[in-house]
Amino acid sequence: MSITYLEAIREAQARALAEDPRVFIYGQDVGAFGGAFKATKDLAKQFPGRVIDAPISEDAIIGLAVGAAIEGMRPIVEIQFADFSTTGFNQIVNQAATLYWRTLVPCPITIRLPSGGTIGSGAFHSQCMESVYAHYPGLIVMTPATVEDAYSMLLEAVAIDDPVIFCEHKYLYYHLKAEKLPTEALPVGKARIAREGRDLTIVTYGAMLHESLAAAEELATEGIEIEVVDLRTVKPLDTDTVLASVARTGRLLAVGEGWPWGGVTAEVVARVAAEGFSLLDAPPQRLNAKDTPVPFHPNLWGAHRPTARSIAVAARNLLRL
Amino acid sequence: MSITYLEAIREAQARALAEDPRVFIYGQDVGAFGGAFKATKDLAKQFPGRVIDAPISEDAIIGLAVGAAIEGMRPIVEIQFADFSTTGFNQIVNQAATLYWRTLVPCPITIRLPSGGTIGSGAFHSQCMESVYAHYPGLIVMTPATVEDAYSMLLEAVAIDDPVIFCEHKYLYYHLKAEKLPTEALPVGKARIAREGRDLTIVTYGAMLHESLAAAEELATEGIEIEVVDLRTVKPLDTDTVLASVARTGRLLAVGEGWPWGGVTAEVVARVAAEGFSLLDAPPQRLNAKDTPVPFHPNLWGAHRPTARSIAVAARNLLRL
Amino acid sequence: MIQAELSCKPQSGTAAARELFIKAYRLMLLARVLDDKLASLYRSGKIYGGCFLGRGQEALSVACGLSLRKGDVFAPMIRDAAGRLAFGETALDALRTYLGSRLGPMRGREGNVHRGRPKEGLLPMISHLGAMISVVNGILFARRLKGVTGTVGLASIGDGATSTGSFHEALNQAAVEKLPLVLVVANNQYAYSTPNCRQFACRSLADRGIGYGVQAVEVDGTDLAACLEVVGAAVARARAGAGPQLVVAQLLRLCGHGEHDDASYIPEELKRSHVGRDCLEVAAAQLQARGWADAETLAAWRAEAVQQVDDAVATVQREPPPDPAEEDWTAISSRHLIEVFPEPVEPVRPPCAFDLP
Amino acid sequence: MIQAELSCKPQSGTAAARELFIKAYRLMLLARVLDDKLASLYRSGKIYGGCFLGRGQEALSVACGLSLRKGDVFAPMIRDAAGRLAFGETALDALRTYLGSRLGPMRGREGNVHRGRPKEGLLPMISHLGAMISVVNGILFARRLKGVTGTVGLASIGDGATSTGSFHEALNQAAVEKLPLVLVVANNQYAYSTPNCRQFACRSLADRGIGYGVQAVEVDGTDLAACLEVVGAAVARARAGAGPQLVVAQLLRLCGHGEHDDASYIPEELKRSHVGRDCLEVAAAQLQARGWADAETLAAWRAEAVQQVDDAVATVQREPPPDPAEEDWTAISSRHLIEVFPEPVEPVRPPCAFDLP
Ligand SMILES: Cc1ncc(C[n+]2csc(CCOP(=O)(O)OP(=O)(O)O)c2C)c(N)n1
Ligand SMILES: Cc1ncc(C[n+]2csc(CCOP(=O)(O)OP(=O)(O)O)c2C)c(N)n1
Ligand SMILES: [Mg+2]
Ligand SMILES: [Mg+2]
Repeated sequence: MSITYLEAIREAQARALAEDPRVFIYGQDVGAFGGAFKATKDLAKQFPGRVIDAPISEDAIIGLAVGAAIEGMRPIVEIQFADFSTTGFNQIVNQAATLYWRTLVPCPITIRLPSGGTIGSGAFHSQCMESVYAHYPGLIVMTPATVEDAYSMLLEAVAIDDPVIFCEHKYLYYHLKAEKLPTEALPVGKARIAREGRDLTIVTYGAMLHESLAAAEELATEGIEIEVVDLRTVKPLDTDTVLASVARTGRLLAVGEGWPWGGVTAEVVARVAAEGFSLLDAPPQRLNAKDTPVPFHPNLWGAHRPTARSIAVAARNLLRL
Repeated sequence: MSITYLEAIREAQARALAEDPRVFIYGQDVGAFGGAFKATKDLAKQFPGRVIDAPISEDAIIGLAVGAAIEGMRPIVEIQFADFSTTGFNQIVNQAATLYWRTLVPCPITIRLPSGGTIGSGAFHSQCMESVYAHYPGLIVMTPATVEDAYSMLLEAVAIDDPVIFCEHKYLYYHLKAEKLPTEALPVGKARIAREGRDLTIVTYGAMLHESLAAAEELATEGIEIEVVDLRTVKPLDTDTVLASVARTGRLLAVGEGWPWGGVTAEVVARVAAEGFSLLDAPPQRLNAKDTPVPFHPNLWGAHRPTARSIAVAARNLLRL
Repeated sequence: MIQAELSCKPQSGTAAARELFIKAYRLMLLARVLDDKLASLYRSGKIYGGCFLGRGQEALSVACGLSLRKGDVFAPMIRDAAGRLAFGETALDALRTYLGSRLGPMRGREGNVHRGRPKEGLLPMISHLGAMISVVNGILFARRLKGVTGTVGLASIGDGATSTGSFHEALNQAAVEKLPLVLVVANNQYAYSTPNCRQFACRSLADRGIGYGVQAVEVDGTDLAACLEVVGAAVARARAGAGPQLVVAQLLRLCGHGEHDDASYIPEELKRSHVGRDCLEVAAAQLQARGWADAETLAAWRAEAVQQVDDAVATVQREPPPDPAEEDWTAISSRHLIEVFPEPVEPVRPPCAFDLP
Repeated sequence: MIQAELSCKPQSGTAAARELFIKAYRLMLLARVLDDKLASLYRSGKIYGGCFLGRGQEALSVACGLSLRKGDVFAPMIRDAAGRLAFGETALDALRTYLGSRLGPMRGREGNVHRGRPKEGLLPMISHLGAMISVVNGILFARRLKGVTGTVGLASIGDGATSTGSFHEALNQAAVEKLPLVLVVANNQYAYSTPNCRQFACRSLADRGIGYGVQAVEVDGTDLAACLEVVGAAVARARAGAGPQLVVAQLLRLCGHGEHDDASYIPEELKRSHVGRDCLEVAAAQLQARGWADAETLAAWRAEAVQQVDDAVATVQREPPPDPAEEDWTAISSRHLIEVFPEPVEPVRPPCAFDLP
């Protein structure tokens, strides 16, 4: 048996629905149709009345989820593409994220955002919004990069009493496969050493984990040993694991698929510079997408986002500093 | 004669309207009423038909401005409080910010966001959104900290062919006064050395400039000379001026009123760490607001955001590193 | 659309109607006295931030609060002092929030009208207009999933808020889900300074109803009896399963948008028109006309209300403000996931032998 | 609401009506042929990303494009191949965008339906549903400020998009400003897989009109003559200064949401109903019935359309794709404000004497 990243997301939802009567799923086309990506395939049939089609109303979709959470439910919202969460933005950052702080009533909602670039998806079906949401107090932001994490972190997201922005990466949906679903997992908020190495630390997450691992493979043939840290959640961000790795390697390259101003890579570099300055043997570096919307054509898209190749170049350059 | 920061904003708009027939102002209560803060006082009378009340429809307000820009106008939009730009978020980041890149038709709109904390304003009338907007390609983000900049940068904002997010700080509206309006100004995108000093560089902007200057005054009495850099625009961010200052002082403290995850301070620290690593004599540090919504009560608010006092403490600590 | 006039009239003769009317009047009075007190506290600089009153809107607001039962959900907006009291909020909660008492429901974190107790069905508003309606939908939706029946949710909004996308999405959502939502629009003719004619172009906001498949009624918001009747009937219909209900009331706010605003943009003529009647005075006159209260009784009721508010103010003014040192500085409830950001801490200077006396 | 049937009938006898009908039919046919070609390119893997067709919606769409003049504004959505052609977009523009030619209007930056030429009045959509309507308002608003008169803007949307806050805010805005906006809703019964009954609860989306103070009409979207008449009349009313117009058409998309979707959620019964009629076939039958074209003519027209599309495909397939090295990597036009972010550049290895041959 083998299971894809997308199937893991479906299985996690099936299990959450089966184990907890407070869970329901709400989003466009999630019902009989099974969702634009089939992440809720057959769930409406298996759990009648608990997997519900929503109108094209992202603001009201999030609002409804918050209300249901106040009433003790644990809704999972599927936004059809992360990019469309902008029209539900206000309810996410000002309603859901502030509820607990204002009232001490927790807001256990999970907002699934199919994120990131895929071939030919263009400016409005490719966005990475984790950095925007992580800026706001009151939100947990998860960015699973493996089949196992897609499964276990989604279950954790539903179990957590706070709003979770679950940035599942569309590029990994079908590409990534595992033998079986995990039975245990790292705690939420802990980063993972995805590959050990002594020469340089790459800190990354999501689809960029796999580009980074490929870069590390390539560099290994040159005798360069890269350590790759998979952040898993970007908020909270596991500074300790990052610092421990930089302590071993002395060099940091933060890689993200998002835009270059601010965001996860800036936060990672700023933390290491502030808290691990003496661990660094060279200036910490960043690699992000270019500062334009995500282009449609694969020729442009391939140059817009970091790839194994550009990561390897950046790592080699950093090793020369 | 003396002129406040708020009056400077009004005067800049009056001048823009007078000099350029393509300029108009659109926003809630901006017409006969003159705006919630009176930033458009008397303008509807002086410029009949060009200062127009909008319905409570932030999405449509921005959309209309983009359309007008396509048609060759140069709209100024007043959002009543920066916090309410979340309901126009999609049109800002996906419509306005992408127009030029998609079509090569420029989008010269100015979006005025009355920003930042004031006493008793609470979670939804105090927000700093510059870091969120600066993350998006296609936007210029200005954060004027002085009366002179409020005036000259707003005129520049209207003149620029790209969408400008103009984060005017409400705390400075009445507090800050100047003798007269400026006749010349630094170019857009250039930071300013607001105070010279040899011991430590504080990089900041907006209302925090004044807290930082006060901290510098206090530290001066202890013989500590702080250099204070006012970023003026946070995107583009003038790395050169920041690096030049850090080259002189060897120490960096980035201060922002926004939330601590990501944002301007992370970007500043990450750039200096990456590009000016060897200039640093100590780990670069950051000081931001706490990671909660902005509290209502002055006791809490005063502890939530950085103040002259906490900035001075952070600077002293950094000087000991 | 059914005009208030067309809907079944209150049976003004019955004892129950009399009792309800008196109860409503006294709550309106209490709200007005509370508002007056807030205004005076604001003028004397005792209130941080803004101060938002419901003067002139008490009849509609109280009808909202009184039409609801324990277990129902109420999402008031900024002019609902009366409705809140009717729904069970105390004057203490209002004053503690306005004055920033640590003991209030918002504990100094939020102020003025941003207060509530979600677990008691009273939702604290966020400022973004229209945003609370879908939250009410969510509670009602969850109850249906849980099999809880017979409760309704009432959301209050202003004419200006009907222009928000949130209003539209939420009302449509309620209609699609056939939720027991009652959406009450207080059309006070202005959104801050913006008159209706710059806000919408339909004859009446009640005309929105048909486009959602939602029953809509209009009511004279200056007439307490009509408000009780029309809002009560809408709530009853929602409770009976007839789906969402829209109520649009015509009235005028008899104050500024906030107490910083003199509302000079409201023309005198409009103030003198039917819509500018003070619903509290109208109700008082009706009480007297019906022989349900005389001038003396009215004065006694007012004195009682003043006493109640004064007592509450005195209590709250002795209460401690929030203490930043004791504040739990987190926005999330999962303690193990709280991020600790570096904070500048003044180093405790190590004691030095030479400094000792 | 005026039913299409009630509005003045096309004067089907006149030469002008005949000419218009034939012109419309041939554009519909060209759009259908283009769509068929796109579908086959998609199936053979020649298209990156999605492929969105307008099959079954050509009658309504072409009526939109033909009702507009040069100088008007058109904001099409994903099923408007016919309307685009009618408004003047070339098949080349469509194919260049789908196939990612560097010479297309989007130069490879955007694909498929995200194309347009704003300076020629054809707005390129962003994906967020409902978001283009207020942009059209903005153009119309600016023209009024500039004193330009006599032009209109037409925005096309689907039934699902009516649930967005953007739709509501923009239509209300147009009504308040009395802009010459024509908003055409193609109610194809589904938003992706979601049927009307999960999207709204009113009788007809045309019932929305009254709530905005906007004149609304319904039309049979499978009937070309009706579409030409009703959309044309709405455009004429807007042009004449009657304010915004809402047109709601009933039809069915005769394909999947995108070409990846088999639309198996659409029941056979609905496909066989009136709404499931193929507007192209209906129009062809009418042409024949009226004696305006015989089978041979129809076949010739089709052959011409096929040739035209095939030629365009052949041209585009020889065109260069975008080159990242020549790409201007900036999202802003103010060159002096472009930020340069560090990029990993492969260092040119300095020539070394020992390496020389
Ligand atoms: C989305 C949004 N935009 C703007 C504001 C600023 N604002 C606060 S109250 C108000 C006017 C509200 O008018 P209305 O809904 O008629 O209520 P009223 O004050 O008249 O009771 C405005 C514009 C806001 N709170 N939310
Ligand atoms: C704001 C927003 N939410 C979700 C989507 C994803 N989406 C794209 S098309 C579509 C269905 C649109 O249905 P409708 O408006 O009826 O148009 P149709 O496809 O039927 O022509 C959805 C949900 C989107 N584009 N924008
Ligand atoms: Mg109002
Ligand atoms: Mg549809």
